[in-house]
Amino acid sequence: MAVVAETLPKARARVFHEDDRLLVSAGLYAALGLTIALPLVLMFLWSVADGWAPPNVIPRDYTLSRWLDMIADPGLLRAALNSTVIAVVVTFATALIALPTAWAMARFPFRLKRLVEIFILAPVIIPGLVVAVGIGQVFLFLGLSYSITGVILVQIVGTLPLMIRLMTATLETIPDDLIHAARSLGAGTVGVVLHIILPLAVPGLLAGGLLSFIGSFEEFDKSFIVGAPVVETLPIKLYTFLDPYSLQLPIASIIAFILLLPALIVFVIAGRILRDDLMAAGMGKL
Amino acid sequence: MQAALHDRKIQLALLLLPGVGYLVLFFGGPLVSALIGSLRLDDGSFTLQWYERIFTRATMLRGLQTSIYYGVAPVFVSLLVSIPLALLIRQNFWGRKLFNGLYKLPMAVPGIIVALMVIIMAERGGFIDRVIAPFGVSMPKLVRDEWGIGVILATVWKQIPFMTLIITSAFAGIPEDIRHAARSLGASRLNTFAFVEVPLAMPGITAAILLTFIGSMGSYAIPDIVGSPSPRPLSVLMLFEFGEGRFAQVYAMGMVLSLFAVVVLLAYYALTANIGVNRAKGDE
Amino acid sequence: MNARLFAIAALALSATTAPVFAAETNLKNLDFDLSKVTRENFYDIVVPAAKAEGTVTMYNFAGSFGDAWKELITRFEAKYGIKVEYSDVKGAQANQQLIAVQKAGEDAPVDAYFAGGGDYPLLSSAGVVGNIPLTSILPNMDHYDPAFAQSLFGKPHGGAYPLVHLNQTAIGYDSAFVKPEDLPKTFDELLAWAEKNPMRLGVTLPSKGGSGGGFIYSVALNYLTGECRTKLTDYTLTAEQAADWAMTSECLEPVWDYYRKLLSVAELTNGNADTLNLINNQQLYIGTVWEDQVMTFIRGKQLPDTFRLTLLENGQVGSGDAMFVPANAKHVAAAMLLIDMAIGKDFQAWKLENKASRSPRTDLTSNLVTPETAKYLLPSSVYPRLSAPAFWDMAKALGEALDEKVLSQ
Amino acid sequence: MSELEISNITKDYGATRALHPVSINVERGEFVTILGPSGCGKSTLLRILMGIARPSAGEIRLAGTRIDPLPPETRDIAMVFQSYALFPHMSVGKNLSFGLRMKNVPSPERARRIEHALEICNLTGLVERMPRQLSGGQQQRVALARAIVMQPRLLLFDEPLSNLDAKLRDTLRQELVYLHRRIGTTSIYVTHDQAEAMAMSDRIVVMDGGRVVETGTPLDLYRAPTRAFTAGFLGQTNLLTADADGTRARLPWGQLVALSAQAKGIARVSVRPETIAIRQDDTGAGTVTSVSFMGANALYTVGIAGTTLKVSQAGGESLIAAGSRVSLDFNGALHLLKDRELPEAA
Repeated sequence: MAVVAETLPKARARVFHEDDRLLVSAGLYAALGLTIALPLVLMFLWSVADGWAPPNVIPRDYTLSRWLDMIADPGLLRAALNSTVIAVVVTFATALIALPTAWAMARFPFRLKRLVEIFILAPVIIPGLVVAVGIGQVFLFLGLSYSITGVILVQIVGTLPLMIRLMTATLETIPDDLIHAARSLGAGTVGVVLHIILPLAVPGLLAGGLLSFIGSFEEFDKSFIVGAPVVETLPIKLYTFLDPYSLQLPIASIIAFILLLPALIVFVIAGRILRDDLMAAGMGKL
Repeated sequence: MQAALHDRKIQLALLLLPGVGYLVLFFGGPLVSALIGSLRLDDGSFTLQWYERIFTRATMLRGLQTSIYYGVAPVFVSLLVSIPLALLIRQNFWGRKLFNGLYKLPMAVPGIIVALMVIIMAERGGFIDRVIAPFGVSMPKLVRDEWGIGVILATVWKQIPFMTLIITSAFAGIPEDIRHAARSLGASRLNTFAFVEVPLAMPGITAAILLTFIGSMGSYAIPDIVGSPSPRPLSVLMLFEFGEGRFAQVYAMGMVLSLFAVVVLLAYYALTANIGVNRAKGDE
Repeated sequence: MNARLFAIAALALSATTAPVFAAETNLKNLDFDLSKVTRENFYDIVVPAAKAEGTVTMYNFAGSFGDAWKELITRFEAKYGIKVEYSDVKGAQANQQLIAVQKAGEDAPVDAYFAGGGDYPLLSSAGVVGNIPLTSILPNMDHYDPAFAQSLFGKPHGGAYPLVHLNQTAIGYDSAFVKPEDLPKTFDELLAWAEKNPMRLGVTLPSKGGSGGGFIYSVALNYLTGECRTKLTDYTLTAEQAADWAMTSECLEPVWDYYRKLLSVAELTNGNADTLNLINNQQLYIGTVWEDQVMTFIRGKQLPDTFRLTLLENGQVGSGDAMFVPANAKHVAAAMLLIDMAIGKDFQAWKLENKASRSPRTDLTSNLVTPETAKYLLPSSVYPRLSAPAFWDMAKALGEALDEKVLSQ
Repeated sequence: MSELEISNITKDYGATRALHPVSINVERGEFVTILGPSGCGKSTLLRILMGIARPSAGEIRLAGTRIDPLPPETRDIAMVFQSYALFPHMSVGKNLSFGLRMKNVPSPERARRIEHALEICNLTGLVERMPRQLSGGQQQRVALARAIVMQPRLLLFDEPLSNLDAKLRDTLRQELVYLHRRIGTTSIYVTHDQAEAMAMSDRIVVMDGGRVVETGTPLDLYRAPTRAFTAGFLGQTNLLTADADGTRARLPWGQLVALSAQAKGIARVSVRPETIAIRQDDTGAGTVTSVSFMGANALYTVGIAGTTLKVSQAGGESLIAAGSRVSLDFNGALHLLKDRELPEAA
């Protein structure tokens, strides 16, 4: 797997004076520290602070009791489990649904392609709330409301556009000749898909899969309206504490960490797998 | 049957079916039902009152303006940061690989948590204020302020990685030879950048602009928490209407917001269609 | 719909300790004879029925109340051995969910729903509320405040929508910065104080928090007189009628006027917690607050211990939240048993001490709390004397009109 | 019965006809090259042979079995692609074993065949390499090995040498010829490079504009083309008109030459530059307009009797300078072209 940095052509790395390189490093990492690490640290301090009023720059007293209370909630584990199962199913289903369509988008010239492209992009454009409320009514009619199935179905609406675009970008890069070669060597449609297209689509599938997983794991709006409170995912469980009109900083900070942790872990792993060029090809071309 | 499967048109239809069919069913359907819902009274009769409310109520009109403002302003600020950042991270500096992974973290942070961070950091009497208080300085108002600076900051924080990623790739996609050619023809490094690299990277950059614009125009958690209580963007007002159970109003507002985004998208297509650079793909 | 309301009203008038709902009950899944249940035989009939049901699902709409319900559930499960499935919900969404499920004729996903007092008109008009004269048959409701027993904020409910918790909007201040002699006692004095101390008063945006909604209604109560005040307190108005009136009536000019002056010197905040957070940051000295939320923040050390509460003359809005059994609930007996325990004196006393959650029980007053807690409660000199009943549909209407008439101009 | 019979294959794309009825027979073990400029239809024909494209009409038989309705994977045809089309995610060994696994060739047999293919393609030791770790020539050989390991009835080559530099191309061309002689698989080789075609093929099929122009051995086609296109495409030539009076014809500079076949009136003929002898002659009718020294020979353009001729002269101690007057002498048989008219400025 190409590590992100290596996707840039080697020749691009210009030679720098030693001082310059240090300066650039120092500047960039300082910026990173101030804009990302510091807020995270402060948020963590809030989650363990036992009171933090001015003029204290850091809290004077600390407590773990809030963390312990929160973690002791059996509902949390259940919700995490729900979220994981839903995210896994959503990820695989999204990939499965996206592949044929991405293939068509990548390989078939047709007249209404632009229109289909816009339609596939549309779920990104239309506010999730509108989709969710609309789909809520439809699901009620279909008897899918407040079920895990319903939540999975509605989440796929959100993950599908990105996956299709990423897979289209990936599949566009597979030369026709490879497929013809495989066929002339005796591979049928199944053989070609299994041995040529899928293996070559792996970078795209990994990138799309990770984004779908995170997207599903963190999705709130649509899952909430379609599933809550019968189906509780981690965000549904935790967002009640993040009610903007009554949120308490210490509790909210804990919640933020619980919500962020899996995503951050996945993202750090993803950093090794996500190909920038693919991401950009998937999202960066309209 | 066998012959039918070999017909390219039928193949195309079959291949498109899963993805497009899924979206038609679970996205198009609800959208149409939302559209119909936005044109109906409780008793089922036709009405335009929900749209009328959007375009006659001062709160809503200002909300629409605010939505557009919250969509546009962060994009400009993000660009100002992302382009230099994209240029910097293609240099060979110490710890570049690590940085490349780390700077993308904000992409995984939900908006509401970003808002929380802004409150903790930049609220008056918050962390920064406390740090600088001993020097007799105090923070300007960044939260709930008239110009939505807190909202812009938070949105930008979340947008920069995405934008940088796309812009980096857009620059990386330019063949080295083209740059060398420009330099050999006498262009300075700056001129090469301005007249060769930027135009070539433009399709990627504009796409990033468009997507971040659409994303931040529709976001509500950030403006809800750190934005001014008045005016509030349409997305926040929409959430309020949802709380009141006025679904028809929610639908109407959603339609107006979406329509605006779609118009911008189509305008984008119309404008870029003539440039031709990014038409290489898709229409062959 | 009106016919149904009249029916409830009529029933409410004729309500006695004897059950009267036998014929009209809208409960779908009764597994015992509700019409035979009285305060006296309640446990004999309901406990076995509840144990047979074996489980009960409870929703809580109030984010800050989770720990209180955990306490109740622990007690309930220990006493009856009935499992409680508990969920935190967002009121607006859960209400819509219940309404949708009711429309579809399906079983309700919840048996005992702790919902906002202001949600009653919405829920009852959709037929979601199960017609059970809880206040007449629950043994623990024998000391129930008659003001809420049959109707809520002017809307009759026949005992089906009993408040189990009372709360109060108030003026909160940091006594380290506001001297007792400077403390405003009226709305006029509050404005004067704010003009003397610009941007030190925090007012919650009405549509973003009940402390702001309560405040705007209180301002209206203070400045409106005569016919205007009659309209303002006409609880028979529907939400739409209230909205129309608020948007068009000249009566409210004094209110807009007050707000125009106030907001030029005060900070408009994004929520109840936003106001409190700014007070904790020592940016605001006075703010519109909820009494019970203040207690939660005090306990969490998110407010200075110099923080105190008061009420302004002519009254500020007091409200409450109810626990009811939806018409399509599956475990009616267990739900009734849970509500009975929730209103029990033990739990209500615990709630008052720990959450500053006032009780609709007449035998429970703030005299019973520890002095350590008492200093953060509203002093008895103003409460309950200055508590005025809430009219949330009107408060909401005023909030929206404020946005239109003042904020957006 | 030929090994491969292509009968009246046509291909239409909408209203455009990419292939007019094409018929070609290839004998068992033969190495046939399809030669033509880009757009002549040779690639379309190849795609149809492979099964990627379907003919609009006509049929194809391989060893007597009709194959045109069959999908590519069942045709017993292997192909070497211009782009090599090596699977980038598979090692050399995996690339080679792919087709065998697809056809369920048992493992020991598979190993033996791969071993053999590697050996004859000079690839031993590269089994574990990934395609991107190979040089262009090595990739080319892997592509070839991958095809021959299948032991197909028919091997197709789609300009397989065009991505290589000139020197490597020569080497590989020889290797290919040698290899074909060793394995003897019936092969069809598509190219636009006439030198390649002549050097390798048993037979050449010349195509132009979606039609087969002419078929023959390299020698016949070169020496006695019957079409101006063939004559012009295979090497250099002078396309001339001559006045024929039965068995003889008069060339533009007045020389009378014997005809290979009877003709009367205006005859169209092809005269190869090397069949004309050039001699410095101050009284000659021609004038040298330019001289290119090519090493083994020198190429002159000569203006004579209103036409311009190309004349090639082998070796020689000295060159004739431009501007010199020369006389020309054709010695050989004139072959008549069957074209009705000659292309302008051939």
